[in-house]
Amino acid sequence: MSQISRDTIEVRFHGRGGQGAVIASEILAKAAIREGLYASAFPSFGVERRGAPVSAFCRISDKEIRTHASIYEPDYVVVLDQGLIKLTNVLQGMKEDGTAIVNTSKTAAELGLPENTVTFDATSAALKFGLGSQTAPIVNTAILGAFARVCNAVSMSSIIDCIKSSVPAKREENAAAAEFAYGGVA
Amino acid sequence: MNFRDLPGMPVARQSTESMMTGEWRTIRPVLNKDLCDRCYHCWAFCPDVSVIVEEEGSFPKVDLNHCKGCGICSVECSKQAITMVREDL
Amino acid sequence: MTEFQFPLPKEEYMHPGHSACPGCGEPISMRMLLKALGPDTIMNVPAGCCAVIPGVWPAYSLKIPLVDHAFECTGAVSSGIRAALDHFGKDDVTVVGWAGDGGTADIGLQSLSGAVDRGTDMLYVMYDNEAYMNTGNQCSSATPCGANTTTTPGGKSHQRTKKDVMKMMIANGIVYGASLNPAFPEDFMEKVVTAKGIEGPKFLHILSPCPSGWKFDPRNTIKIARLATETGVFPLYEYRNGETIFTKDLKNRKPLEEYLRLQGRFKHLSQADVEGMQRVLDESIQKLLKEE
Amino acid sequence: MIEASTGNYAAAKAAKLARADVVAVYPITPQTTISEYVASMVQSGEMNAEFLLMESEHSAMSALIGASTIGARTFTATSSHGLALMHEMLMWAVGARTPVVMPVAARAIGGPWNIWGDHQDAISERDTGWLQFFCENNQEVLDTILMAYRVAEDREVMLPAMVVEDGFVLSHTVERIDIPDQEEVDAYLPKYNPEFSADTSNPMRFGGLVTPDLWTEFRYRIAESHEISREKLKAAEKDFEKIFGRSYGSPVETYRCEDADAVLIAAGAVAGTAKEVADQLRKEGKKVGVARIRVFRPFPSEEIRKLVASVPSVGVLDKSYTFGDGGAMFNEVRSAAGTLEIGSYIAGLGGRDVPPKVLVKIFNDILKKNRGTVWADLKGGDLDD
Repeated sequence: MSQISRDTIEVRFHGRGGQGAVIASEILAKAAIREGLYASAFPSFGVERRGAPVSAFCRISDKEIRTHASIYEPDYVVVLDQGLIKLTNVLQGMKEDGTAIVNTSKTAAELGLPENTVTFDATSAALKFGLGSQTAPIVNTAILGAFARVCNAVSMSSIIDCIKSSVPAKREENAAAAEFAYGGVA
Repeated sequence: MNFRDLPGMPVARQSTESMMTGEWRTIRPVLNKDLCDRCYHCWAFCPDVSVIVEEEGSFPKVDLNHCKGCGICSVECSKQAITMVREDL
Repeated sequence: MTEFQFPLPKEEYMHPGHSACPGCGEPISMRMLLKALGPDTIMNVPAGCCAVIPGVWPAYSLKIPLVDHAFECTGAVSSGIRAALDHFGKDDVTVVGWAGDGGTADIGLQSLSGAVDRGTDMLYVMYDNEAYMNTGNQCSSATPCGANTTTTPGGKSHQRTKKDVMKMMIANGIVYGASLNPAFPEDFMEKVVTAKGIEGPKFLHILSPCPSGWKFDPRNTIKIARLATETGVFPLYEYRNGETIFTKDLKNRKPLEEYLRLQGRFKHLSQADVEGMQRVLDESIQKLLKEE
Repeated sequence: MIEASTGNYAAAKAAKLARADVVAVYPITPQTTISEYVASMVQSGEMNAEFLLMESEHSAMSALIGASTIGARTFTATSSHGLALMHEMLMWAVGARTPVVMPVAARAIGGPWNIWGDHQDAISERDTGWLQFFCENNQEVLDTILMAYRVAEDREVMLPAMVVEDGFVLSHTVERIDIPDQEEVDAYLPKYNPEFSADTSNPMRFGGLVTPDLWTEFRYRIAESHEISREKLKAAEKDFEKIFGRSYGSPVETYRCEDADAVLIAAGAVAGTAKEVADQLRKEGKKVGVARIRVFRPFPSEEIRKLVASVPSVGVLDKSYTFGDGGAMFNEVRSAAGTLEIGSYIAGLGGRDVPPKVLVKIFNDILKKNRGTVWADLKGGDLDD
């Protein structure tokens, strides 16, 4: 039994400290709120350090969100770094009809992930638009574009607006990376 | 006084003049006007605001309701015009 | 002795009937300070004699607003009062934080340092009776070497030198500092008036003899205060713009013994102890004179 | 205006909308961003306040007591060790009748270190005399700060107020909130206008030395103001609803309690999760409800007594523990209700998430009328799988 009403969409982001997973969850929530929906976004409140695995959460609903607990059975899992797949069970608790969006240049099968996995090379997209460096690409906006293609709860235009108003630098480049990703996901 | 008479905040605004600290005194200052040259050191150094100089040039007086009898005036008097006298004498 | 006619402004900002012990040095300095500052003054005081002296509720001995607060926060409360006054455009009001040596040199040091660091436009006064007098004469970091207190019984065990809060405050960034002695009213008044005219954090160190703690005849309060300066125990100086200027002669000093022998807190000292203390004092004053 | 806002952003916005005159801050996780938001609003000119950087929370509260005495509306925020350090001045603010309003991003207190949320810090200040509000969401954080000023500064109340938001769970969670217009807030919240303020044209002493002769009477007056604040708060919430269209059912919000077999009493953000769980359990035929203590000080004894008398079984969830017997809130409830037939549940300490499944277990336990203290999410404890 899921104790959360299915009217609510729950998203869990996995990333490394510094990749922008927390910002991604907040941009998604802001975009939902901009569209008149209810949303909440929060990080896993750990002792966060650059490079260390972090997760962040986002709930989206057309009703007031009263639950103030972590997300255990997400509808969507967004993985910003394919290396995390080896470190943690990123798919833990994901609903049977859920979808995982993974930043990788490989296919789901190559990574040993189930069929309901969408892959997208957000790292290449980020670098294409000059976001971060080869060693530390900032992939959060690109992967949000990919997410928007898979989950239509929030419109791409709202996400783009929120990227432009939320990211601290390179606003246009971030928006372009998201657009590119949105168009690039099969 | 009962609780209804207290102000909404603990503000104190009644002058301490109603406190008769002269009762603490065991010795009191007595001025010899023949010696006093009205330097007013007694007035300047009085911790108890109890030396009264009504106007410049007049002899200092002691407010016996409040003077605690410390005797600083007698030591600081430039002419040794003040002596401290036992209250019961 | 300074000769002066009607030495202080006549206006009184203190009522008689307050609760100080007979001969207490604190109200003498408080009275002088307020005469120098005038009525546009708001003061804040922590725990200590200064919280008891103004009287028992509902009686109050001063003719300026006074804000009470806990022991360790004089600097912080001054900052808050200043901020509110500034916000309401009342920058002509002088804010005075008035605390004892324990409330300043010990428990209140952090808060004082913070207020100076913030640049709070205030006059911070440490009235120094050289121990926790309100609780019955316990040793503070301002208690002089060798003094008997209830926590340094016998006195001899107390070999620490007095904490130099002024030096700390100079390093902290005060715009004006001065030592004040109520036995020298003109010097006292001049320094307060000077301090009032400078914007920023000012620190005044006032010597405040305590008849019951120092164990002397209350009539000698001013005499002892005067000797403290005349012997060099409590030099009078002004600090401003990186310079320290002595406002009373330090070269021709009376023997320290005259000061010590009037006070019961030093009565256990042997002649050799006194001579030793005189040597230490002479050395420190030589150093001071070189710094000037 | 609808915005995405963390609890801390909401709290800072509330300070600005309330037109706080003097703000004094000292950083501590998870409160820090409140101070940062206020700093940037003051810096940009959006907020017209004196902004004081303090050297400790003790000093922050001290400065505000001074500023409040001058007649300034005052604001600070803290958490955990900071609140504990303030303790002395919390007491002072009450005795001095300085209506400081302060959000507390509630957090565990060490040692050992734990920076995460629970209610131990705020609940440990229950004897100070502060009005204490516990919020369920970020909207409520903003709204409650405005209401808190209204009540705290009422001349018949004159007490400081603490607005508790769960550390991280609200302080750092982005939620949808409606930020009211300044004009509306101005209409709701008049300028602070105390009967007495430190003014050189009318000198008096704020505080003084009060002897045994009158101390009891001063303490009684504080207790009396607490009583008066109950009605003032109801009125403040009513007016708030008129202007802003929102209300919170102060002091105790009941949710599906009317016909309930079991009611969980809780405070803070966890009450929201409990409402969702109650809905779910009702679908399964279990008649459960939630009562949320929104106002913890003054304690809503009358409301709680009536509630407990009307429900077959009640349990209280505390996100703190009082070393004596059960949780602090549980003890208050039991005392008000006058019955021993209440369960005490301890959960969510030091940032441990309180997920629906733990609340399901608690509800089931209340339905079984188990009594005593249950550490509901203790590994190896009574309710562990």
